[in-house]
Amino acid sequence: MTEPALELIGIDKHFGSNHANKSVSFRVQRGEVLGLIGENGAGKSTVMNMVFGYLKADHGQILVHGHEVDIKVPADAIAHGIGMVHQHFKLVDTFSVLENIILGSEGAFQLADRLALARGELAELSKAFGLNVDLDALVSGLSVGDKQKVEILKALYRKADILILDEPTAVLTPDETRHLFDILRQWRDQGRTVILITHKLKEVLAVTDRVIVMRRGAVVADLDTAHCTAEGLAEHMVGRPVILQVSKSVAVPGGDVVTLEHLSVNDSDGIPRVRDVSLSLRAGEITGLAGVSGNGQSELIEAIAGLMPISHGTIRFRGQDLGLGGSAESVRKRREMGIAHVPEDRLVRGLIAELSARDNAILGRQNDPSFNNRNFLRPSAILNHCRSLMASFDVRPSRPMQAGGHFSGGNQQKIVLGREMENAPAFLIVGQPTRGVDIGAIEFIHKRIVALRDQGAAILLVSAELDEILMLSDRVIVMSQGAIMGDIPASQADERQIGLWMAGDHKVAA
Amino acid sequence: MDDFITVSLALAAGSLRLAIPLMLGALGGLFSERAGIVDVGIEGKMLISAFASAAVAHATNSPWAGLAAGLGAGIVFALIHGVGAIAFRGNQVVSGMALNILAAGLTVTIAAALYSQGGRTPQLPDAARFRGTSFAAADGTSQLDPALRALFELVAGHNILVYLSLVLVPALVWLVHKTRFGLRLRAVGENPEAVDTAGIQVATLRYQASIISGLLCGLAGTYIAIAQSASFVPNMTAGKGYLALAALIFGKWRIWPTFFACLLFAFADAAQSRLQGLNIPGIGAIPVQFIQALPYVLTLVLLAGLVGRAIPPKASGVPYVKER
Amino acid sequence: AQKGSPAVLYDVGGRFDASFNQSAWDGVKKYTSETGDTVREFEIQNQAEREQGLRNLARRGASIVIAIGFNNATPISVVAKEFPNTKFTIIDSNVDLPNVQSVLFRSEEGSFLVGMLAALSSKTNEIGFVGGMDIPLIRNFLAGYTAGAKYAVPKIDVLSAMTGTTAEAFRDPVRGGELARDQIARGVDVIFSCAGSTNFGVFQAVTDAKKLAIGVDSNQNRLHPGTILTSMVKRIDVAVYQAMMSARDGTWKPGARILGLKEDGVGYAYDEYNKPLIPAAVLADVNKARDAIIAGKIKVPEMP
Amino acid sequence: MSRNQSLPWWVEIGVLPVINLAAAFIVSGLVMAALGHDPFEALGLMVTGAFGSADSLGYTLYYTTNFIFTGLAVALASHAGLFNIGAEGQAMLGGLGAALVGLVISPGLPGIIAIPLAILAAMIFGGIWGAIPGWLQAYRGSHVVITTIMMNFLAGALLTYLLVDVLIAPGGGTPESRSISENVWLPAAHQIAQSLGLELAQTPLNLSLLLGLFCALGLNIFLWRTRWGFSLRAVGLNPHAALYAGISPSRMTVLAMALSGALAGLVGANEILGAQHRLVLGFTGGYGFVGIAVALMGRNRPTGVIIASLLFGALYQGGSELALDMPGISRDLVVMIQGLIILFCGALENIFRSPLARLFAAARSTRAELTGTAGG
Ligand SMILES: Nc1ncnc2c1ncn2[C@@H]1O[C@H](COP(=O)(O)OP(=O)(O)OP(=O)(O)O)[C@@H](O)[C@H]1O
Ligand SMILES: Nc1ncnc2c1ncn2[C@@H]1O[C@H](COP(=O)(O)OP(=O)(O)OP(=O)(O)O)[C@@H](O)[C@H]1O
Ligand SMILES: [Mg+2]
Ligand SMILES: [Mg+2]
Repeated sequence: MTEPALELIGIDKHFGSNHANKSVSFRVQRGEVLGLIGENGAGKSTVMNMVFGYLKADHGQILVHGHEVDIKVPADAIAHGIGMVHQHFKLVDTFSVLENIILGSEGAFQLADRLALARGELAELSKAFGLNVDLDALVSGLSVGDKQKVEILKALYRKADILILDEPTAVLTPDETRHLFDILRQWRDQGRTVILITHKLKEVLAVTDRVIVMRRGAVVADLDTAHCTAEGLAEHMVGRPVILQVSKSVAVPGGDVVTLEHLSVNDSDGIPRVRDVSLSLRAGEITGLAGVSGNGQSELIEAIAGLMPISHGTIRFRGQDLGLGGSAESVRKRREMGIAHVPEDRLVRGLIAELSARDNAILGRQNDPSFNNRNFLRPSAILNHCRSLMASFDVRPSRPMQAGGHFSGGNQQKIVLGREMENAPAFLIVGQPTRGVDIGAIEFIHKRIVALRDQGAAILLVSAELDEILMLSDRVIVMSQGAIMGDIPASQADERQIGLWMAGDHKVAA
Repeated sequence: MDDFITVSLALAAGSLRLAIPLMLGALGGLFSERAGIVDVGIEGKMLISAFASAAVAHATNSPWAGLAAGLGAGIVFALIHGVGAIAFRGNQVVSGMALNILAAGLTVTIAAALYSQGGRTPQLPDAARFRGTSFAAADGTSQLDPALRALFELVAGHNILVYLSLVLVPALVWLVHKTRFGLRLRAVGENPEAVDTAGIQVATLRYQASIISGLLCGLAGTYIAIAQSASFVPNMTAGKGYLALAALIFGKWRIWPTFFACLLFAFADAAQSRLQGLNIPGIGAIPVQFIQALPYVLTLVLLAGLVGRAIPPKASGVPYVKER
Repeated sequence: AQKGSPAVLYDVGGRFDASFNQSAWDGVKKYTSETGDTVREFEIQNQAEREQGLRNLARRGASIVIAIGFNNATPISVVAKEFPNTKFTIIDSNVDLPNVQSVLFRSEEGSFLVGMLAALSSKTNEIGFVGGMDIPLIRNFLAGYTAGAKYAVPKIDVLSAMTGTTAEAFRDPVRGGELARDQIARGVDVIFSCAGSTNFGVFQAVTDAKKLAIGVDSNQNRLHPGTILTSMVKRIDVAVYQAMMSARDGTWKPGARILGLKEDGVGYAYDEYNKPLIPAAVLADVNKARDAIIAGKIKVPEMP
Repeated sequence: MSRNQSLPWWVEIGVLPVINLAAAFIVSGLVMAALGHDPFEALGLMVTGAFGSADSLGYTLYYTTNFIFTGLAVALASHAGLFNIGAEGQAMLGGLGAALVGLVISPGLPGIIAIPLAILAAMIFGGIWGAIPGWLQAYRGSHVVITTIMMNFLAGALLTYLLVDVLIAPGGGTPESRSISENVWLPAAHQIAQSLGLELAQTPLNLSLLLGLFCALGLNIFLWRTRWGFSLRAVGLNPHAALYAGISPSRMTVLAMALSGALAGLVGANEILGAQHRLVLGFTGGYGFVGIAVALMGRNRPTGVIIASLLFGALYQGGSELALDMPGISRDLVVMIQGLIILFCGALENIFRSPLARLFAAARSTRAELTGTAGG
């Protein structure tokens, strides 16, 4: 009983010249929830991926229940009772939820019997843990939150003894997060072991028993959660004091910049996603759009940005009707008018992973005369632009020729934000600005958004993090099922009321 | 009317005969691509198998030995492609093209060296081939009503490989959709990471798929050389591998639709030869070339009008690299 | 191959195509075995190689360069001008230059005779024709074949099909087989096949159905004894052999040589393989027509 | 993997390809030896056959020209994420366009107008033949791989029909047109040399080679120096991001296929205006298909395409000399060698990468250790 469930001794890992893990050693006991935190790129995912056999360590030993094990591939880890919920979904989009869950533990060669069996077991599991997902739904159609639940179910179904969760809460609603933590506590109480990687210090304090802090590949602290504070943890992570609260002056709203009148948007299958939304966004004000993901926020911002056609209503920018949208033309027109857009998913829309940072720095502005004279691009102007963008947004490493996909998530986000904000847009749409970004970077990004507001831009902020919305916005709008449920100045916002609106309970006019 | 029935039945039989190699090649490609390996090399795999089966059938005087050789050659080529794509993470399109060109050169070179017949293999005796029953030839049936004879021809006149292939289609559907292997196969072509983290070896799975692809293309080549024909002739696949690839895409990487796409291509081809010499009153004879172009025009029109966007398996063409 | 020896440039398909290139090769073999000389040979793969190959052969000092196939007409007219002292012979086309000899065959005349044979052997009064590509050369065969068939059996039906529209058409036995099966299903019982190695497919399908086929260019009778009714032979071998011999003994002359029935340049093959298939009476009829054509009493159309 | 196995650039572009090429030749040599031929003699003949004289060099470069056009065509399309298998058909149409100008329009025009007109026609005809599948892909979702294959067959049928029934030289028995008028003939290399007072062997090498090099340069500039190229690559890499950037993926798809077709169409200029001087069947000789290999081996980069084209041009020419000089070796052996080269240099290029990388890593770490101890 005294043997730790999992012990790492001197784990070392290089990616080329990048020393991602430097002799990492720590232990996790049975019946313990361990928090693993650290900045982006600190090496958290890497070390856990090695425990799971997804990556191979250069050096070091892994002990499971006191015995040294040789984990070469995930199958070995699974055999030792280790389960992992990965930071990035490892799901097959074209499969149903059920198929995704049984993949790899199908049992017999023929599927039919096994599927029926699994269906029963899963029904019980979801009931026990309150994880409700339609087992027959296609994964491609699920919201990110539901996908995350599928990943968790996958791990639960395998009855892992040691469960590793890599940022599972990044896309969950507060309620779902609370629920997940209940499950984790249940697990701990059953004598299992949980390792939780997260950037949210609140969560660390709420659910873990012990915290390991990593910085630049090495373990820098091993703490008892009971003796920790958020500020203290943050300082351990970054190596300097961090201000967790955004300091911003009171907004001085100007005139209406964007007005939506009875806006409705259908998706490509004709299903209504946004219903009859009327709204105006004012200069010098941050409007936060809250809601459980999948309730029309994405479609709303895509429609405003011109990427999705509207089925009804009008969008006006400074009084001018922007038309239907849904074409490259409409996107271009908006960009030329001074509408900027930080898309929710940086790797789907915001960046082209294969292009250099330099090229990504003019994505969407390729027609801008400052970057090309009629037809020929101006390489030196573009390079200078990228350099200054990297400097002012603290992009690391500041290497313009590095491929966009080779930057860490937080730095990718800074490139996109920089590109969109640096031109002093009159209106900025910004989706999930800090998803998966570490607290140091969050602090920076928040500051820049407020600064842009103070220059007089209208800003529409969409975030799945209610904390972020409340902290950053001057005004909060809540959407549920495509419609606006509530609209309230941030100073008067109360978390409980907003939670009700998000659940679609009442419609209260503000 | 009787004549119309006869012609239709003969047309159906012809379509079936022409569809078999296309279908086998396309299904071979399907297994490869569903596993995430782009397969431009169907043509090459078919061609090398055609040669191997004809050469071995000639040497042993046994069609079954020929079949074994054909399948073996298909597998060898598929594994060359597999090793390039899986172990060495090479460009899969290049690899496929390389197979096609290599097969074209290698077969003729070896055949010319062995038989000195300009790259052909010697004519196979009947005993060394897979033969169907020709009801047109059978003595007892020559009195038969032509329509009846055509019906016999359609239902029972084919060689064993045709029936084998037809049984294969539902069997493969079962394999892909109802078994563990199929589930994993479909998964690895969409998201190999999901397969890997589920504790399944991506490489092993992909090699297995490659082997199946080699087997099916090998069967296609064998059929062409020692069932449909009686010898290997240089470049005898004559672009069928590319057509099979087209059918696979047409069928959106699904078995039944692909099967029907092959039947459609084959039907258009069979009909084309029967329409030659057609006279349209008032216009006159249609130039042969226009009629020969008909299947292709038909495909284009169908593609543009009916079949929606084809979305390939997401991971196909991308080597699986864990550490990026 | 030493300097001063003859050279041959074969057309696409190569010397073992069991068809017209092979016929040329037969002539080469005969020449080498009789004289002991070596002959330089070249098989082309694409259009550009024609001119290049001819030039190369001429440059290497060939005593005579023989090009097989009508496609070489233009290349020969170019290269022959560059090498006015080299002798050139072209088979199947006419090039009017002082150092070029052109050998042309009246394919329609030979086709006429095999058309008669086909019609007289048919029990169904339906005969077929499979051509490689719809080009004048092939139409020439079809014209003679149809005329001969109608001459022998006026009410006969001739079905014709062409294999394809690219070079593949001449080496697609699978499609050839399918065309043959189709014609057989429609009642045809004799098929004349003029399609390079596509012929192999036609012959096999015809053999499987126990019907009759007619070969082309070379004597293809022995390929499927009992099936090949006859072959419409073009004596390319003779033309090649004679060109080489005449170059060797100094009697070679430029200008056009048109070889028809009269010159024994075309004809139908009759040997031990197909003897059992042709009754004496039929043979007599065909030979009578042959004499009539030679005498100019029957005019054979060149185009359909 | 690639990051772990970084090699010095000069190894990457200088050493590795040579090793791969050598591997292909070794395997070819083994096959040759097994068939009873002397591989060293064959290699020697091939090399001298391709580069040994002005004459053979002329032919090598003439084939190279065709591959440059088709290779660039395939490369351009693949930058837009499109796999153009239709270069063969587009080349046929290009030849048709050039020939029509040469037969119908140009007689009476001065060469300075007629030649550009004919080249333009080749590009337009090829471009249209490429744009059709492009349009079908962009607006009807028809997969460009299928449609370009179909368009190849259609081009063949069209050309055969025209050559047999319409354009055939009057009274001719061969499916080829009469000569195109001389004022559209592209000056051949030996003619240009002659006008400079030099003597060069007569080969079909003509001004098209310069046109090809010019196109390569143009494509380089287009792809990496213009906003059109930027947009085109963006679409090829990530159509969602392209749309987000205000670039229309559909339009870029059509544009890319049209330009790709136009490049392939220029084979028509080299062949019809420069070499054959008449429209003949089969003048495309499979160059369109080899272009796929050329583009892929050239990493879809114009410079790479030029180098790969030269390699394939040399193989074509050297192979044909080899076949002429070594009785018993046919062109098919050369085709096999081509296949092996594509296999080793393209698909299996990483075989020797890991061992080499290990070698260099070892060398580097010993050096680092040495300097490390020296410093410490
Ligand atoms: N697949 C990979 N290939 C190369 N380098 C990698 C790879 N994955 C991670 N790294 C490197 O290892 C370092 C550690 O990355 P890791 O993903 O473990 O960080 P993390 O602590 O999980 O960060 P985050 O909080 O952003 O998830 C990174 O800085 C990166 O440089
Ligand atoms: N293939 C690669 N080649 C070179 N560097 C890479 C490569 N992949 C990743 N990196 C480096 O790794 C780091 C990012 O790794 P990774 O994408 O795991 O980021 P992360 O810190 O985990 O971010 P996120 O929080 O978004 O997961 C960056 O420093 C980047 O420069
Ligand atoms: Mg991580
Ligand atoms: Mg990470």
